[in-house]
Amino acid sequence: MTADVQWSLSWIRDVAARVSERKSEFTTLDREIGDADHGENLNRGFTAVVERIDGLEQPPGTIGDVLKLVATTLMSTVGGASGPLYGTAFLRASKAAAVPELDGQAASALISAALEGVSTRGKAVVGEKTMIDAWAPAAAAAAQSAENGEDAAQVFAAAAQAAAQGAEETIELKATKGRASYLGERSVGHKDPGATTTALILESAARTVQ
Amino acid sequence: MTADVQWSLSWIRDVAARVSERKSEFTTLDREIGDADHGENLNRGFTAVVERIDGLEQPPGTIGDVLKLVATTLMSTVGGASGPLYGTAFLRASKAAAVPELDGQAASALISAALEGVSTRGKAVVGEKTMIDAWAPAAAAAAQSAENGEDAAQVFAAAAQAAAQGAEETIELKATKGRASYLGERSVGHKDPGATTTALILESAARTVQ
Amino acid sequence: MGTKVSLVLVSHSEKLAEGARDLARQMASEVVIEVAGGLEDGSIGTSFDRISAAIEEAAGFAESDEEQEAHDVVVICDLGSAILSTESVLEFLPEELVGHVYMADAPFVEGVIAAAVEAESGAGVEAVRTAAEEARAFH
Amino acid sequence: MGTKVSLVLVSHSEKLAEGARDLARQMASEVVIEVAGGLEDGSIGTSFDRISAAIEEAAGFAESDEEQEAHDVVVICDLGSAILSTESVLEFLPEELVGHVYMADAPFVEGVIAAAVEAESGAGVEAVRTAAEEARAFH
Ligand SMILES: Nc1ncnc2c1ncn2[C@@H]1O[C@H](COP(=O)(O)OP(=O)(O)O)[C@@H](O)[C@H]1O
Ligand SMILES: Nc1ncnc2c1ncn2[C@@H]1O[C@H](COP(=O)(O)OP(=O)(O)O)[C@@H](O)[C@H]1O
Ligand SMILES: [Mg+2]
Ligand SMILES: [Mg+2]
Ligand SMILES: [Mg+2]
Ligand SMILES: [Mg+2]
Repeated sequence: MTADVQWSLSWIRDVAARVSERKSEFTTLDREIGDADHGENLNRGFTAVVERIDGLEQPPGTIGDVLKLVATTLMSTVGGASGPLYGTAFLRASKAAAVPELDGQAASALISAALEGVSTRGKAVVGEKTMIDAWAPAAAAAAQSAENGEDAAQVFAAAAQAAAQGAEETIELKATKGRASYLGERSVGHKDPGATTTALILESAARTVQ
Repeated sequence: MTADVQWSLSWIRDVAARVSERKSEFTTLDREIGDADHGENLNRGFTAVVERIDGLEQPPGTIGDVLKLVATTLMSTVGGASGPLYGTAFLRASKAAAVPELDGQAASALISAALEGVSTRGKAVVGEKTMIDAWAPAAAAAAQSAENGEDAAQVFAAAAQAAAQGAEETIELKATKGRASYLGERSVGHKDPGATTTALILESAARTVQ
Repeated sequence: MGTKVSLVLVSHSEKLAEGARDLARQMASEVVIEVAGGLEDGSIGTSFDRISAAIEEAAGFAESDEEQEAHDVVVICDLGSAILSTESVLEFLPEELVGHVYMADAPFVEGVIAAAVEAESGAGVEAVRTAAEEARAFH
Repeated sequence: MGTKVSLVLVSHSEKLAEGARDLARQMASEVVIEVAGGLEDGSIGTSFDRISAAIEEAAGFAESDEEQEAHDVVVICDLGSAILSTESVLEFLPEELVGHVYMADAPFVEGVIAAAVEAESGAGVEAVRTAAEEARAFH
């Protein structure tokens, strides 16, 4: 599949399906260092997104249109920090992807825009044990891949791989932003839920674009 | 009337009657610089006190017994800062007045003990626009009167007069303790409700002992 | 404007928001205080739609008859994620409210009471926000 | 003791106390959190009897079968008059609870959450109180 509008719908449907499958895993992570709702939050959000996609009268014209629908739906349905964070990420991404199809450069731009959205909203930097620790390496790997002339599929694959590794590496970090910062040192040794779901989102992008 | 157990019951009944009459005046003062409940708070408290006095099976043996009943009843029924403050005042006073009758020295000791109770509980000092600004001059005037060899009636009269003047002088003060401190400079120009009711309590003592 | 600054309390819990409003109203009976507490189904979380609605209501925008200018609004949030949600709402603010909505970085209950008392006095929006941000427990 | 420190939330408003407990419980599901909110008739204020009962309950004293030692309790209050009321209650504390009840001077909501998270980890009473007192809004 090329990274076109149809793909963007498949991507988001795939995210929704995986979130639903794995929601208790995410909630369990959030129980350790948060308030035990990240799985339910995202599942509520992506369930609403799929409902809205199903209800579309016309097929969206650009990838940006799809991502904007995702953004506004997550913002108003997630109910936790990840709502405005992913909402802003998809909103910025939608502006960067106001096109019917992505090449490698555009795929990289989409991911950078998402990172920029999360950073603007959450004001976290790398190393604070948040989803930034997945988005930032993902954006860097995507930029590298695009610079090497790779296509959208390769760019998303590189990003997904870097996000997964970034999420894994949050285990060793001490949280200084978000709810987990209440735990201070005791947050070390646990994987960040938001970084974990960021890896899922990019993994779905890579898988569906193959 | 001598300042005996019978007097102490009359005193407290008189306070209850006056508070009931003037409660809207106190609530109005508290509306200006607080939360508009001081009249209701004290009225609820003294109404309960009178009920408990009415329900006594045996006449109390000492003035301290009466004041202890007042103390514990105010503490559990007033519902605002003045509950623990007057509660502690009457509790300390009850210990200082574990006798069937007061002479001038004992009347002064009762008032000093009440002041000490309010200070301990509220940690306010003179000049912070609280009931301390009535209790402190009252205790000083009472001590002076007792030292001059005056009797309990004269001691309470001196205390009442000083408390009334102290309450009046709270108008010019800026609140730095209690709720009124939320208003900062804007608390100036209003009379403190607690200082006003302190003056009432001592006025009742003086009036009933004549 | 002459109108008092309004407050919006954004909380993860409806009870918490309403309880804070009840306390603040005791000391500031005339200030408009709107709450956005919890999710639509009553569970814990923050709702974009409730926050938007509360802000528009507090700004007097819901009942606005065209001409009227929006009131200034100070928003006080209970936790970081309430702040993030409110910030997203502010990105989508109706044109007429832009420049009228300020967020205070304050301890929730203490900030709400201090802001309400300040607003009740007729103070401007910056003073109200500052009062919230400087709020400490009063003893 | 091995048992977690318990919390008591003293508020002028029942809703406020319950809302703060709901938030804290999300992050600390095992900590015992008792509330003393409002007056008996539901109006705004603090009740000596409710505060006493909540403290005894939190200390595990209500159901105590003689032998058992009291749990440590940290009390967090919403306003100055709640602190004064709680201090009066402490003067009349049952013998068995003396030395087990600590007051924290903390912003209410933020202090409650920080204390609950600390208590959930099994920390001692001084650490729980310190967590409350050092609590700031987390963003
Ligand atoms: N300021 C922030 N910047 C970036 N990410 C954040 C921030 N605060 C929280 N997060 C992310 O949000 C995740 C928690 O999301 P969620 O559980 O849905 O929200 P909440 O914490 O409100 O319950 C965290 O694991 C973290 O990755
Ligand atoms: N820390 C304090 N020390 C002494 N007096 C105080 C203190 N705080 C409040 N007061 C007194 O209590 C009065 C208010 O009582 P009340 O209205 O019954 O309580 P609340 O402020 O809780 O509503 C004030 O007018 C003041 O005189
Ligand atoms: Mg969560
Ligand atoms: Mg949450
Ligand atoms: Mg009052
Ligand atoms: Mg009150």
